[in-house]
Amino acid sequence: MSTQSDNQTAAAGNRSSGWVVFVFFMIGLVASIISGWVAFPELLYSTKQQPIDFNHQVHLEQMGGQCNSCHFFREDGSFSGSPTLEECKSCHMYPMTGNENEQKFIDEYVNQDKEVPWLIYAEQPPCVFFSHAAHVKGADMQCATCHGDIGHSTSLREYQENRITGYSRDIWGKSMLRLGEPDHGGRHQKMNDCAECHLKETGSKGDCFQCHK
Amino acid sequence: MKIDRRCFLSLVIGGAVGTTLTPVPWKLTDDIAIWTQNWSWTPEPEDGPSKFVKSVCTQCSGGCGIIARTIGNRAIKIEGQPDHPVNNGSLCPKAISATQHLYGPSRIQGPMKRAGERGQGKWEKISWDEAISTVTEKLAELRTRGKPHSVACISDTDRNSVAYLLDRFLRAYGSPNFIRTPSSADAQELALYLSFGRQGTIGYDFKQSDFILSFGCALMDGCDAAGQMMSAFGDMDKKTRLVQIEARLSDTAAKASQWVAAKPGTETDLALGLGHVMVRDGLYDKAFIDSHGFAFEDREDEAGNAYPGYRSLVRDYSPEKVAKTTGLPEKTIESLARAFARARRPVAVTGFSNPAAASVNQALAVFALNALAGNFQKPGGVFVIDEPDYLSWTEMKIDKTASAGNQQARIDGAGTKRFAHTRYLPNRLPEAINSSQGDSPVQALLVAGGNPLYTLADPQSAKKAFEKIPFIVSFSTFMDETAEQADLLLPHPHFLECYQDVPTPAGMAKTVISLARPVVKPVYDTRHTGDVIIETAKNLGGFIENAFPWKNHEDFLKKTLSDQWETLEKQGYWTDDSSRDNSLEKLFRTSSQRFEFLPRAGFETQGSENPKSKVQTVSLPGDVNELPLVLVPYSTIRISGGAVANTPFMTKTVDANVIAQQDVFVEINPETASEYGLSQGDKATLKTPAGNAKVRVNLFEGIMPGLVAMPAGLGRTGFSDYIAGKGVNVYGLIAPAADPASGLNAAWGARAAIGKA
Amino acid sequence: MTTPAIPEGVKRCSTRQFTLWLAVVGAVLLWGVYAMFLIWYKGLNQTGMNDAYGFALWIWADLAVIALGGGAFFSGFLTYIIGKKELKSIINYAVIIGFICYSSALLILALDIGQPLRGWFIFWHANVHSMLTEVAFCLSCYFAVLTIEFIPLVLENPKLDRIPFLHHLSHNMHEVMAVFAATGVFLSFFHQGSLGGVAGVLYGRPFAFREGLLIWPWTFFLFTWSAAAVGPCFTMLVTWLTEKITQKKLVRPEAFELLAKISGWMLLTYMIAKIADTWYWAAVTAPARGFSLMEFYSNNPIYGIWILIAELVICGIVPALILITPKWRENKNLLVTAAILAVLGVCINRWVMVLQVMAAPLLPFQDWYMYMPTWQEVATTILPVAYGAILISLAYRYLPVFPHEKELNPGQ
Amino acid sequence: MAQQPQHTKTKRYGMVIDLDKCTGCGACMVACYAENNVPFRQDDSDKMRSLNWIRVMKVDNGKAFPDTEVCYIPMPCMQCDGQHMQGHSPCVSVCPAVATDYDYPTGIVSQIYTRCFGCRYCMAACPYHARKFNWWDPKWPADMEKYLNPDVSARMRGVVEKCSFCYHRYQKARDKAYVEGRDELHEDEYQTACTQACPTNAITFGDLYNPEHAVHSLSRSKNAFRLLERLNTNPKVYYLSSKSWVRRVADNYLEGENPEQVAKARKAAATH
Repeated sequence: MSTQSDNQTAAAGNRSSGWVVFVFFMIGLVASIISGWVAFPELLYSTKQQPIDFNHQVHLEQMGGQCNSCHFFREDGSFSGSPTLEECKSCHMYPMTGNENEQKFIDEYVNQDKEVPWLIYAEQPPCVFFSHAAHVKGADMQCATCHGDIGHSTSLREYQENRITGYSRDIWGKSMLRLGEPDHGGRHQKMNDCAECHLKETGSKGDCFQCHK
Repeated sequence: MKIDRRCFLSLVIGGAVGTTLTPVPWKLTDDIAIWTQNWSWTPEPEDGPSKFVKSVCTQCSGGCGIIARTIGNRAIKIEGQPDHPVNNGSLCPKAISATQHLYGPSRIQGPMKRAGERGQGKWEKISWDEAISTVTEKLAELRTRGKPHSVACISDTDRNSVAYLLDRFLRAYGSPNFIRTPSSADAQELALYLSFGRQGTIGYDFKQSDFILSFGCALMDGCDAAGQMMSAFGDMDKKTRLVQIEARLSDTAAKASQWVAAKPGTETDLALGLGHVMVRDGLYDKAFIDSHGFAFEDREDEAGNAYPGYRSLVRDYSPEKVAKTTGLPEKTIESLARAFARARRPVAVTGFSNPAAASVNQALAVFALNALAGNFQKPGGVFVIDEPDYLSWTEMKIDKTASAGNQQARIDGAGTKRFAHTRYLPNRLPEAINSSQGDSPVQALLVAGGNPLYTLADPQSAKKAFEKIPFIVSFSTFMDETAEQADLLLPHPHFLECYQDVPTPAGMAKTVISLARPVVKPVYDTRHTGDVIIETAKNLGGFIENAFPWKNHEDFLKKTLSDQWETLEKQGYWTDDSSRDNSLEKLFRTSSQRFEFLPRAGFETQGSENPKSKVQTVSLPGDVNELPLVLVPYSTIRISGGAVANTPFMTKTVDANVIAQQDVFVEINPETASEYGLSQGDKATLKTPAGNAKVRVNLFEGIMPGLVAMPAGLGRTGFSDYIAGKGVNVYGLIAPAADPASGLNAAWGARAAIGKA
Repeated sequence: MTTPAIPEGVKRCSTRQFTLWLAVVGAVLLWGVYAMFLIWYKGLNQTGMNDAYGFALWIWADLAVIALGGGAFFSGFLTYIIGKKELKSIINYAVIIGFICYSSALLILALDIGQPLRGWFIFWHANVHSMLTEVAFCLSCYFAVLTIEFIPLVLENPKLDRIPFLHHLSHNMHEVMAVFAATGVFLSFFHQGSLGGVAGVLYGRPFAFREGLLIWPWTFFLFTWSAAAVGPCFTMLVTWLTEKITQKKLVRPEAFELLAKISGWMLLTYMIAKIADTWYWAAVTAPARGFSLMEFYSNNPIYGIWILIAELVICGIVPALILITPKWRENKNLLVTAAILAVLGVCINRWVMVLQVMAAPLLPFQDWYMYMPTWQEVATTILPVAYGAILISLAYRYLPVFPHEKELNPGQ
Repeated sequence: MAQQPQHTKTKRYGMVIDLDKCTGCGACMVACYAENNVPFRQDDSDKMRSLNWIRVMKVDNGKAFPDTEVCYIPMPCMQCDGQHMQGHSPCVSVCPAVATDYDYPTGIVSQIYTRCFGCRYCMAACPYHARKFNWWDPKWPADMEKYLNPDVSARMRGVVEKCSFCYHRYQKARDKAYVEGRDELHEDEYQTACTQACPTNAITFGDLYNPEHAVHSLSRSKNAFRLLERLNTNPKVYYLSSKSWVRRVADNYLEGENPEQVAKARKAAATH
């Protein structure tokens, strides 16, 4: 077999050949490290635009500076999340400002009686029970602590979705390896992040059922 | 420099080492695990604000109040309505799982006409306009041909707005053939009419009674009764006695303070035997009988004919004799009679959710016990609830064709001289059609509920009869056994999608009217049967159109319920406590103005020459030597025996010794089973005069030797793959046997033989 | 004809014959692989398991195969730690058999979980109180050790051995093998034990539950002990079988003799402990929970008291007595019979500790739960046997597994 | 950040089921399916592969006709406190991946379907067969996905599931309490779906530690017992029955032992 002689040549110790081997090893190493750290995260996430570029700042000013004017607790203790079309319509039945986003909202959603398919940055998977009441009412936390200062943003950032899991990149977290710091000024919301904060604040990570359903 | 295989190898190794230093393998491992946690084919129910809507379940005639939890336009869950007077929050599994039928594969999703042969299951979607005009044309044609009376209508009730609209429609159109599907209430209501002279239902004040004597009623095993009875049972203290007379240890019997295992079909004898002891020992309410009883003692009519009274009748039913008939110890009969008589508020019940048909005589014999106890219109006793009259009607005029049609005899023979007091004889309809020469007497059949091809006593001959009917319209919500054989499907919405009034359910001791209302928007392209009738009437024009001055069913309800509509909308039910007249003075509307122990009306129709022998029991056809066993049906609340099948959830609760795969198990006493060489789980063939069935054997000590019991509600072909094809329909194995007094089916079982398959 | 791939000085069958053999065994293997993919694709509904039988044939196969693979650690212990030089003759083979057993066990474990893609949770989200966690960790670690023990042998393949780097690697690994053997013994002690603990800790299952020492139920120690006793029997059995098939002497009689003797004494002491344990369980543990011994062995079609007698006497005491009696164990037929019985005994023990545990009813109104494996389960359980046969064939053909083969078969 | 709100007072939620009142109607099972998104199959008659968080067992006294008696025993997850009342329930301690734990604030044994990888060790450990495996991917035909309850996540194939005492109802009740600024839940605010559905009120649910809750005294009544008490699993589901034969089939007894004496001896041993 031909390999036999190759091996013997190699065994004889051809210096430059050894270097070539090492160089190739390094090429492989560096290339994979770069693609793994730089290209992979780009490939892993798809980028989506919000259906309407919503201006939180303007609404916050109009609604008296309170998040809970639109994101409120219902009587049964549940949290309303994003406003429904019905709730938006209570002001935006007809154009109020001449803003093009507002016009788009009225044309495409109000007039067609269609809910706006907002992409929720902090959307938790179906197995999670997250209690806004416990955090906001019970522990007196501010919205911005987790969500960042989205209330004063004038434009919605793009939404990044993990192609494998369907998770929003915002909840991405510490488990395994995080790929970058949160860029929204709030916190990551994967389980380990929750547990870390709970451990710090309450002395216990909490029992499973506290957050799972 | 030589680039060889080793260089390539190092590149790969370098790449592999490098990759482990990147997030790639770790993040992928994690993300793939997360992917398994969020599989796109595992549904993620949408969240939103919860609403709770009060309504009423109409899947059986029980009329239980419900609260439906909705999120957006989705009905999530059904729970009991705690303040509802019928069920006080108690619900059976069927009501709880109603959302399964609402969204399930059994639904008919829009109007359709038959595309292939009947029963082939091929359908063509059509528009509602086309559907309604097809009906209109057919009906108009029959009318022009002078045959309006060849139109028949079958419904599961004659007491709600749809039934009234249908009945009104038939009268305006010219047909007397409105037929109600059979139930255990038939004989009961007829007996009520004969002995009280009133049309209506009987109520029992279970909550206040301290001694409930049930003659085979599936109080807690069956539909109709369960909501009321379980709520009462939940409140009962340990002092209240519930006595169940039944040959099989049913769930009601299991919960009873005493289980009296009398032979099936001997309930009448037992009731008369108990009467014997009470009369003999003077343990009866003399005051009541003196002032309100008729035919207790022997009597003579104007012509001087002598008639025996109840006292002479029961003389023949001594404990000794009844012990032989019923298979009970004499002691039991004596002590039971005394316990019943001595209770403060005893009540005897029959014809209320019984799994087996009962005769009118059985109902009369049990009424007599209540009369002896003097418990009419008293707390803990028996109440009479008149037919509902809450729908206020406008008079209507009809044309000559209609009036001629209305005067024709009913096809099922009810109301004829032979069965003068019987209102409907659904079980005689198939025979009437099958025995007719030439064209079927029914040329068009409208089926608005009741699923007759499943619920009639002899489904095989009913199916044969239906084959002869040229035009069958089904209004069924579901693809039930009858819809499968129809020509035209005009699906009615599910009860969670529409308004429907529900009159006082049988068994309720006071008037309670409930309103089912739309909990969600209709899921499919359905239309309320009331709307279809009104629109058809309008299409037919003339007097018929004029008889229906309403826009649609909802408009009709609002107008006719004018006073109560608001209460019903707000509260979900309307009850009438104040106006109830509990006095006995006006209770009896018989010709004697008294409670008739042995009703004159009954004898007249039977035309019996020798009234003494008139307590006929219904004997079963078949040779005892060839068919030594008796097959009896039993109810279980986990399987629905009625028109609407059980839900998949209910089937899921059924034990593996009741249904296993496609097989139904029959219960047999181990002693009987060993006689036939059968052991637990064996496959066997069950033979009755009506047919054969493949079954499996479940040994149960709680059933009388010599009997074979099979659950009702199986052997369906309709609905969906989740429901059809399991077991056999027990009523298909029990040939109808006419009650001579009424013409109603009173076959309480069937002679049977069983052998290893 | 000797190709360079075949070790020097030994004779092997023709390539054609060898390929034919591989094809036959390969077909069985493919059948198993097909079943394996069916299970991964369609899920565990392909098995005969149900909610009463969460553990069934596979777990039994796991437990049995690991007990039988115990020959590797125990022979390693005797050879490297105690210094029984006689066993050098058989130690390579013991390692290979162990490697096959453990890799099979891991494969079956990967099949036996409902969500294989989450299998790594057992390591990442480990619950340290769970016996299964202990099993998973020790099993994987010991498998790594076995791989390390196996590698030098692979490198001794004449073709590979020509590469100086590999030659030195193999040599150096041999030098430190004692360290790995010691690690292996330590790990084996724990995972054999924790496999015993899997059933023994189930205090909701009186048939399995055993009291014990600290956190370890008696089954923990009994499993380790029985694996140490029967593992070598299995090694001997497979060696004997290989000798029969190849029609050669492969291992020095002293190795057999010593292994049989040690095995015999281990088995005897194990049986004494096992009988004591059974007695205590039947007389104290179970009655305290309302169960009499015979309740566990009646009212069902299979599990009669015969199974206890078979395990303890016929497949326990009898082989132990044969093996400890020099005259008897010198008789090859008796020795092999004893080894077969001992192997059967440990298989029965593992079966009982898995399947009978699941079968026995707990509430008086329940019946015994019966179970029948599907062909998919059977095929995937046979798969490791086929895989083992192939690996042994390859190892025997291309590696110097038996250092004394040349010497024992002169003139070939 | 403020301190954790004072909801953390330890509770021990438990159930008392009056077998004299249970008619075996199955409403509890069906309500549980509907509440907890339990899937169903065309043929669900293989009861050992049928998902049920509460099963109603039918037992009889073994006597011949007509002395036969029947009793129904609904069996949810018993939410065992474990041998030493410290949450060492049979299943929790064996789970290799912490997919099930003992929720100390409520005493409820959790099951996290997304953590579970389906080894089924917990099923082998549970003497009550309360744990069920998802042998198949769930399937809701036609439009049935519409009735699914968003408060409970749907499970995927290959994981174990079991009764959670409707923990999501506890969560929701707590949320309401938070919003209303309350610390404690009322007894009727948190009730399981089966308790609510039981048409004869045979099931009572509440905090066994709270003397104001009905379960507190019911669980201490003369007729109260638990299933397989002798295994020391310490279940939080109690049963009431006036019939001695029912009590006898609820646990294992050697010949000559009687349930009352054994119970007494157990209690005596526990106080020592």
